[in-house]
Amino acid sequence: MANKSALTIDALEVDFSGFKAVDGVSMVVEDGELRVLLGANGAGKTTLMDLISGKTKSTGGRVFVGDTEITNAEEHRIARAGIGRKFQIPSVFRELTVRQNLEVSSIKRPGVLANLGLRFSSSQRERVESILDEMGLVDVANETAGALSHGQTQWLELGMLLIQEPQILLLDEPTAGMTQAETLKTSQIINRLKGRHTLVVVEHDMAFVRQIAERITVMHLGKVLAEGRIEDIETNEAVREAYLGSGGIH
Amino acid sequence: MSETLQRRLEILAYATFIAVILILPAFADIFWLNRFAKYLVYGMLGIAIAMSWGYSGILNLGQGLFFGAGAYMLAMSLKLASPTSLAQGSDTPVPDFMLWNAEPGAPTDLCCITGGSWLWMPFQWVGFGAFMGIALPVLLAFTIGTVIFRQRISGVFVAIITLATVLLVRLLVIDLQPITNGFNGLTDLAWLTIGGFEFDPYLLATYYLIAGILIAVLIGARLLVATRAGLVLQAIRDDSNRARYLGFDVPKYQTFFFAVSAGIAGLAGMLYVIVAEFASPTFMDLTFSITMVVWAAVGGRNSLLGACIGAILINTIEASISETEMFVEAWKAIIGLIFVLVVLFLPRGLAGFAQDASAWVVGRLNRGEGSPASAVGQTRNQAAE
Amino acid sequence: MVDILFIGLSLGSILLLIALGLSITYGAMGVINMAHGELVMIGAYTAVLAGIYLGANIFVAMPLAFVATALLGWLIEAVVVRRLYGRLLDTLLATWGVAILIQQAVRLELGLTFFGIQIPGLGPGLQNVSVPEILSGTVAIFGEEVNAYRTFIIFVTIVLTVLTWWILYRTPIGTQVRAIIRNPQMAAACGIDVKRVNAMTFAYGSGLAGVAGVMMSGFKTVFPDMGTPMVVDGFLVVVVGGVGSLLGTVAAAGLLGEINGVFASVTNDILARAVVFATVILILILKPAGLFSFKGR
Amino acid sequence: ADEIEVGVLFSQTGGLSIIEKSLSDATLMAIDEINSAGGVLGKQIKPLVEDGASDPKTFNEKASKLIIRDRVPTVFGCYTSASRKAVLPVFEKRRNLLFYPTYYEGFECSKNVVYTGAVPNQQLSNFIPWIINTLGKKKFFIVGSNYIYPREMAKVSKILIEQNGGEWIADEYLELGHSEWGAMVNKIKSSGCDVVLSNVVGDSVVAFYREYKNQGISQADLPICATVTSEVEIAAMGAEYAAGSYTSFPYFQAIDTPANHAFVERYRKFVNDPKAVTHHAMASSYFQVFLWKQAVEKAGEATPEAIVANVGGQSFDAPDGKVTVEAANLHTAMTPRIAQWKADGQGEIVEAYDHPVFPLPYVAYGETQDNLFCTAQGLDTSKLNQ
Amino acid sequence: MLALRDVDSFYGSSHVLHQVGLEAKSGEILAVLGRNGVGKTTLLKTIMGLTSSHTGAIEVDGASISEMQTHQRARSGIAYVPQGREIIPDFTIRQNILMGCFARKDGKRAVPELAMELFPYLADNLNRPGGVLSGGQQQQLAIARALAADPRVLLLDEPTEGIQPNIVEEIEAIIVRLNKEVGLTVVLVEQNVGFARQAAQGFVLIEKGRVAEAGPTAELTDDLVQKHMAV
Ligand SMILES: Nc1ncnc2c1ncn2[C@@H]1O[C@H](COP(=O)(O)OP(=O)(O)OP(=O)(O)O)[C@@H](O)[C@H]1O
Ligand SMILES: Nc1ncnc2c1ncn2[C@@H]1O[C@H](COP(=O)(O)OP(=O)(O)OP(=O)(O)O)[C@@H](O)[C@H]1O
Ligand SMILES: NC(N)=O
Ligand SMILES: [Mg+2]
Ligand SMILES: [Mg+2]
Repeated sequence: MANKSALTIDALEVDFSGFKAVDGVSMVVEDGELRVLLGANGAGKTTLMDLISGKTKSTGGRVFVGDTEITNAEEHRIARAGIGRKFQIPSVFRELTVRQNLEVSSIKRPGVLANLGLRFSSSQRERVESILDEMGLVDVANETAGALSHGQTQWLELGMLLIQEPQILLLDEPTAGMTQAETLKTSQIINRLKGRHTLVVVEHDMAFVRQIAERITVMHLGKVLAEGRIEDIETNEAVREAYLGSGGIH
Repeated sequence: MSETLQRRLEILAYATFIAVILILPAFADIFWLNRFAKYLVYGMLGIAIAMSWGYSGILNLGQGLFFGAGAYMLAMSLKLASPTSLAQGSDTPVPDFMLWNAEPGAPTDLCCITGGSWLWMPFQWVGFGAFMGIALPVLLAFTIGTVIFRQRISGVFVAIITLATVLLVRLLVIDLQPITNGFNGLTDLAWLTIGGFEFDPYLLATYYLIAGILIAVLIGARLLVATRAGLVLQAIRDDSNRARYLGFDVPKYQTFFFAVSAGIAGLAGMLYVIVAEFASPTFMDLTFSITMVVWAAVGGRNSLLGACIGAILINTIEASISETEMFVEAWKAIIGLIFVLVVLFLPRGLAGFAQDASAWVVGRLNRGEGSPASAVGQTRNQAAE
Repeated sequence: MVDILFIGLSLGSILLLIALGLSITYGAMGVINMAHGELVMIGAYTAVLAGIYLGANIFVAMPLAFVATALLGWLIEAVVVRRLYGRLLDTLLATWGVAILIQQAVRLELGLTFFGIQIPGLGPGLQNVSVPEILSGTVAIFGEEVNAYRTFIIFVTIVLTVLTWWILYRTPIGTQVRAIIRNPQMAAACGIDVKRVNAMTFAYGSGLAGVAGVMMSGFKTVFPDMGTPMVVDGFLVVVVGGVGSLLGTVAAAGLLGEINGVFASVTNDILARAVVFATVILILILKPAGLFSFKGR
Repeated sequence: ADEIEVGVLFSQTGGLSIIEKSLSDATLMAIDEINSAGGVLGKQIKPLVEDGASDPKTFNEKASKLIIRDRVPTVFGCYTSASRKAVLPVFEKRRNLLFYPTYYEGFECSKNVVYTGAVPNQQLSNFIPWIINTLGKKKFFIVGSNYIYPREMAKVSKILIEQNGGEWIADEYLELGHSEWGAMVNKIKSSGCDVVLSNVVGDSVVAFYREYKNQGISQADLPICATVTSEVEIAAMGAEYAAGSYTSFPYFQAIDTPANHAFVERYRKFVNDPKAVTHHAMASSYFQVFLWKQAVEKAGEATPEAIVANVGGQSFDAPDGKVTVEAANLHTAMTPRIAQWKADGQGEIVEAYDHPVFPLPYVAYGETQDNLFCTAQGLDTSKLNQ
Repeated sequence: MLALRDVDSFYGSSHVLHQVGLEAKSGEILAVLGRNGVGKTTLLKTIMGLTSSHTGAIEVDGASISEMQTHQRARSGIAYVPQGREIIPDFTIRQNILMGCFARKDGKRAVPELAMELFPYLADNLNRPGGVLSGGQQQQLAIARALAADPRVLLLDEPTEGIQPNIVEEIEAIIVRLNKEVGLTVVLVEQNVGFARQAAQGFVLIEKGRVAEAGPTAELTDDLVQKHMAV
C-alpha cells in the first residue's frame, strides 16, 4: 500500500441476500485529498460509506486507513483509526443540547476512566464556542438538538465532525436541505479542510460539487463507473446518461 | 432559564434534602427514624434506578437481584455472628437452618454440614460479607452487562433479560434451601458491630449511618453523572450508534454505569438488612423490582434526587394511607390511582414538575423575552402527540 | 412420548393464548400493558359471574368475556393509554397502576363492600368455574388418552391465532394498525384515523385477554391476583418471539412450552422453570431482537 | 386506660389476602365476642389492624410499628412462615409477643411466639399409619410446593412411612404459586404409586386437583392425601374435583359438635357471608385470642412477659375441642383428625385421635415428648447433634 | 383553494409560527422559501395538523379545516410529502404506496398508474421493503404515496433534496405536470430558487416564523432572495 494514501479501498463488496449493493469497488484517496462521490440514487454511495465506517459488514474486499486494516472492525475502532462520518439522514444526540453535542464530540480520549473528570479543558471549551459560532448555532446552543430544523441539524452534525477532528471525513450529502447561500458557506468550510484532512463527499448538488471538487468518482449499480477530474466526468457520456441529465455539472 | 440559575436551584434542592434528612431526628421518634431509615434505603434504590434507567437508558427490571445479592451477603455474615448460631453445640458458628437441612450424621461444621455450606466459610469475617455485598452485585452486573451490551441489546430486551435473570436467581435461591434457607430467608441475625458499637436498628446512630451513606451516595452519583463520562453516557442513551462513530466503546460505558448502579443497589440491600434484620428471597420478587422502577418514575427518572425523593415519598404515603383505619383495604387502590395520575399529568415525575415550575417562576420574574406561550384557545391535534 | 409432547403443546398454547393479546397491544401498538393479566382475570371473573347469574357455561362465557374485556380495554385506552402513545415505558407504569386498580376493584367488589353490599362471585376470595361435561375427562388422540380440556384450549388458541393473523395481515384495518405503530404521524397524514384504530386495536387485544381468562378459569383458581404472573409469561413470549411478529410469538410460545413440558417430564418442574428462564436469556443474547425481527438498514 | 390495644397483622391485600383475610376476620370476631362479654380485666380489647400486604418487608415494618410505636403487648398475626421469619427479629429483640395461628414446619423455638397451629407430628403421626393400615396404600408419591414447610413435611412423612412398612417412590416439588400441573400429574400416573401425599399450598392446590381429575385419575384408585388442602381450597376448586380425597388437620368445618356449629354460624354472620367456610388456621386464629385472654387474666396484667409466663398450660374449649398451650414449648396440643372430602365440599371425619396430641416441633430430628428439644427456656441445643 | 389567516403554531410551549397568512389559488404552485429553521416545515405540518397545536384559520376551498384532525384533513384532499420521507421500513414499496389510499374518498386501493410511469424503479421493485431503499428512492416513494391519495392539494417539503440531478429534472417536470394536467394545487417548500421561479406562480418568503414577503413569482427579485435567504 502506498504510504501517502489516507484511505485505500480494495475490491470491496457487500451482498444483501443476492443483491450486490457495492460490487468490487476499489479506490485510493490520497492524504489531504477531497474526493467527491457521485452516482444515481441507489448506486451504492451510502452503502460504501457504511462499509468503510463499519455500519455494514462487507462480504468481500478490504479497507485500510493508512497502513491499518479496518475491514469490518467495530465502529468505534474505525472511528479511533481516524474516520469520522456525517450521515445522509442527519444523526445527532437529540436529547442533549446543541452545546453538549459538541462537547461530547470534542472528547479525545474515549475510555470511561479517562473521562471521570468533571470539566472540559479550556481549549476544548473555546473550540466548542468557536464551532457554535462558525455553524451559526449560538442562538440555539442551549436548545435540545431534537428541536432543531433539518438544516440546523445538518450544521450541528457537521460541527460535531469538525470538533472530532478525524483524519478522514466521510460526508454524505452535507448540503441537503440548505439554501444556496448556506450551501456556499458549507463549501467554504470544506475547502478550508482540504489539505489538513482527507475528505470523501457524496453530493447531488452539482453547483456545490463544482465549488469543491478535485477528483470525482462516479458509482453506478454498485461499481465504479468513472473516475477523474471534473472536466473528464462532465464530458463522460456514460455519466451524462446515467446520472447528470441535461444540466451537467453547473 | 439560564444555566447558572438552574444549577443554583439544583444545589439548593440537594442542600435542602440533605438538611431535612439530617435534622429529621429532632422531630421523629425512634420508630419513625427506623422507618425512615428503611425508606432512605429505598431512596438509594431510586438513585440506582435513575442512574441506569434515566441516565443510561437501561431499564433494569431485575434491580432486585442486586439488592438481594447485597442483602444476602451481609445477612450471611450477620447470621454467623448471631449468638444463636454459636449456641447449637458446635464450636464454630453454623446457621441453625443448616442443621435442619443436614443429612443425619453430617459433621456440624460449616465446611461440610450440607453440600455447598463451605461457601459460607469466609463470611465468618463480617468485613468479607460487607465487601461482597458490593462486590457481588458489581460482578454480576459486570458479567451481565458485558454480555448484553456487547451484543448491543437494548430497550425492552434488556428489561426482559434482567427480568428473566432475577426470576431465575430467585428460583435457585429458593431451591437451594440447604444453604440459603429457601423461602424463609435469613433471620435471627446479629446487629452490625463496628469497633464494638452495635448498630441496633432502633438507634439514632443507625439512622445517621444510613443517612450518611445515602448522602455520600447521592452526592457521589450526582458528581459521577456530571463527569464527561456521564455526558457520554447520556449521548449513548440517546443514540448509541452515533456515539460509536465518535469512537466511544459503547458497551464499556454501559457496563460501567450498570455496574455502579448495581453496586449502589447492593449497598442498599446491605443497609436494609441492618435496619430490617432479615433477608428474604422476596427481595428478588418481580413486583419489588417493578415497584422500585415506579418509585423512580414518580420521582423523576432523569433526576437522581427526584428518584430518591420519589421512593421515600411514595413509601411514606403508602405507610400513612395503609395505617389510616379507613383505608386498610383500599389503600392499594389509592396508590394505583396515584401512579396513573402521575404518569398522565407529571410525565417527567416530581423532579420534572419541579423543574418546570421553577422555570415558570423564573420566566415570570424576568419577563420579556421567551415567555412561555399561553395555551389558551389552541386547537389540540392528537395525532401530533 | 406423545403425552409429553402434548403437555408441551398445551403449555405452549396457554402461553400463546395469554401472549396473543399482548402481541397486539405491545407488538402492534407499542403499549406495555401491565394490566393485561388483570384483563385475563376479568375474563375469568366473567365466566364465574356468568355461571352464577346466568347459569351459563364457558362456551357462553367466551363471547361475553370478549365483549366485557374489550369494553374495559376500550375504556383504559380512552382514559389512560391514549395520552401515552410513543412513551413506551410510561405505558408500563400507568398500566401498572391500572392493574392495581382493577385488582382492588374486584377485591373490594367495586367499592360496594364499604357500603356493606356483597356481590357473590367478586371479593377477595377464591372462585371457580366448572368445566362442561364434554370437556372434562380425556379424549383419545393418536392412541393416547389426553386431557380433553387442554385439547379444547389448543383448539381455541389455534382459531384465535389464525383469526388475529388474518385481521392483521389480510385486512386494510390490519395495515392501518401496523402503519400506526411504525409512524403514527405519517399514518394520520395518510388519512388513517389513528385514534379510532388504536381504540379498536386495544379493545381487540383486551378482548383476546378476556377469552384467555375464560379458558384459564377452567383449570385455575379465579382470584384477584391471578393475572400478575401471567403478564410476565406473556411478555417473555412476545419479546422472545420478536416484537411485532405474530409468527415469532407463536414460535416462542411453542418453543418455551415444549421446553417446559419436556424438562418437567424428564427432570422436574423447578428445573424446567429454570431452563425456560435460561432459554429466554440465551435466545435474547444470541438474537438480540428476538426470534423474528425485521432487519432494516 | 380502659382499653387494651392488640395488634392484628395479616395480609389485607395481595395474593395471600385470600386466606389471611379469614384469619384476620376470625381474630376480630374473637375480640368482638370477648368485648361483648365484658372484655379482659374489665377492659375492652382494641384491635389495631395492619396490612402485611403479602410481603415480608411490609410485615416487618408493620410489626415494628405495632410494637415500637403502638406498644401493644401482643400481636395476633402472620400466616406464612416467611412472614413470621421476617417479623421474628422485632419480637425477639424487643421482647414482645406474637400469637401465630398457622400450621408450620416446626424447628422454631422462640420465647416470644405462641404457636397455635399444628406442627408436623400433629398432622402426620396418625395420618401416615392410617393411610398404610386402613386405606391399604403403601407406595407414596410425595408432592409439594417448593419451600420449607412441604419439604419438612416430606421429611417427617418419609420417616413415618418407613416405620410403618410403606415406601415412597418420589418426592417432587413445584414452584410456590405455580399452577401448571400437566407434567407432574402425568408423572404421578406413570409412577406406579398407589397414593399421593400432597403438601401443596395455596392456589396451586386448585390447579392440581383439577388437572388430576382431567387426566382421568380417580380418587378411589389413587387418592390424594393432603396436609394443607382445607375448606378454602376445596371451595375454590369446586367440590367435585376433590371428592374422595383426604386431608389431615386438627380442625374441619364438618366437626359435628354444637360448639362448632355455633362457631360456623357466628362466623358467617360476622363476615356477612352465608357461604363462608371455616378452616384450621382460621379456627386457631379464633381460639388463640381466648387463650391469650385467659393468660392476661391469670397474669392480672397485659405485658408480654406476664402473658408469656402465664399462657403455658392454658386450655380452651375451642371449636376443635380442647386445646392446650404446652408450657414446655409454647406450642399447642390439638386433636388430629382425618377427613374425606365429599361432593358438597365438606369433609367427613373418618378418623380422629381421642385425645389432643402433644406438639413436637423438632420431631424430624428425633424429638419425643420425653425428650424435648424445645423448652420454655428456648432451644436445648445439646439435643441437636446426637 | 388553500388559505391560511393569522396562523400561530406551537411545538409544546415553543411558539414557531406567528400570524402566518398565505393563499394558494386553485391549480397554482405556491413556493415557500426561507433559510434553515425559519419554519417552512412547520408551516406544512401545521396545515396537516401535525404540530402540537395551532390557532388561526386554515381553509380548503372556503371550508375551514382548522378544527379537523390530521386524518380528516388528509381525507379532505391534502397530501403530504414530508422532509424526512417517513417511509415505513418494513412495509413493501407497494404497501407504502397503498398507505396513501386510506385518504381516498372512493375507497379504491390501487397503486396509481401515474406513479408507476414516473418512477420505474418503484414499479419494478414493488415487493422490496421500503427500508432498504436509498435516500433518493425513498423520496420517489414518498411522492408516489402522496399521489395514491388522489389529492387536490399537494404539500411538498423539499422534494428534490438528495435526488440525482437527472431525476431532479424529472421530478421538477412531474410537479409541473401534476399541476398543469391534473390541476393539483401545490405548496412547494424549496431551496432551489431557480426552480421556484420557473415553476411557481406565487411565492412566500418566511423569516423567523413570519411571512416576510409574498407575491407573484415575478416579484421574487434577487434582492429579496439575498435579503431573506443569505446566511
Ligand atoms: N440492508 C440492505 N438490504 C438490501 N438492500 C439494500 C440494503 N442497503 C442498501 N440496499 C440497496 O442498495 C442500493 C444502494 O443503496 P445506497 O443507499 O448505498 O444508495 P446511494 O448511492 O446512497 O443512493 P442515494 O443517492 O439515493 O442516497 C439500493 O438499491 C438499496 O436499496
Ligand atoms: N419538534 C419540535 N419541537 C420544538 N421546536 C421545533 C420542533 N421542530 C422544529 N422546531 C423549531 O421550529 C423552528 C422551525 O423549524 P422547521 O423545521 O419548520 O424549519 P424549516 O424552515 O423547515 O427549516 P429547514 O430548511 O432546515 O428544513 C426551528 O427553529 C426549530 O428549532
Ligand atoms: N406456615 C406455612 N405453612 O408456611
Ligand atoms: Mg445515499
Ligand atoms: Mg424543513
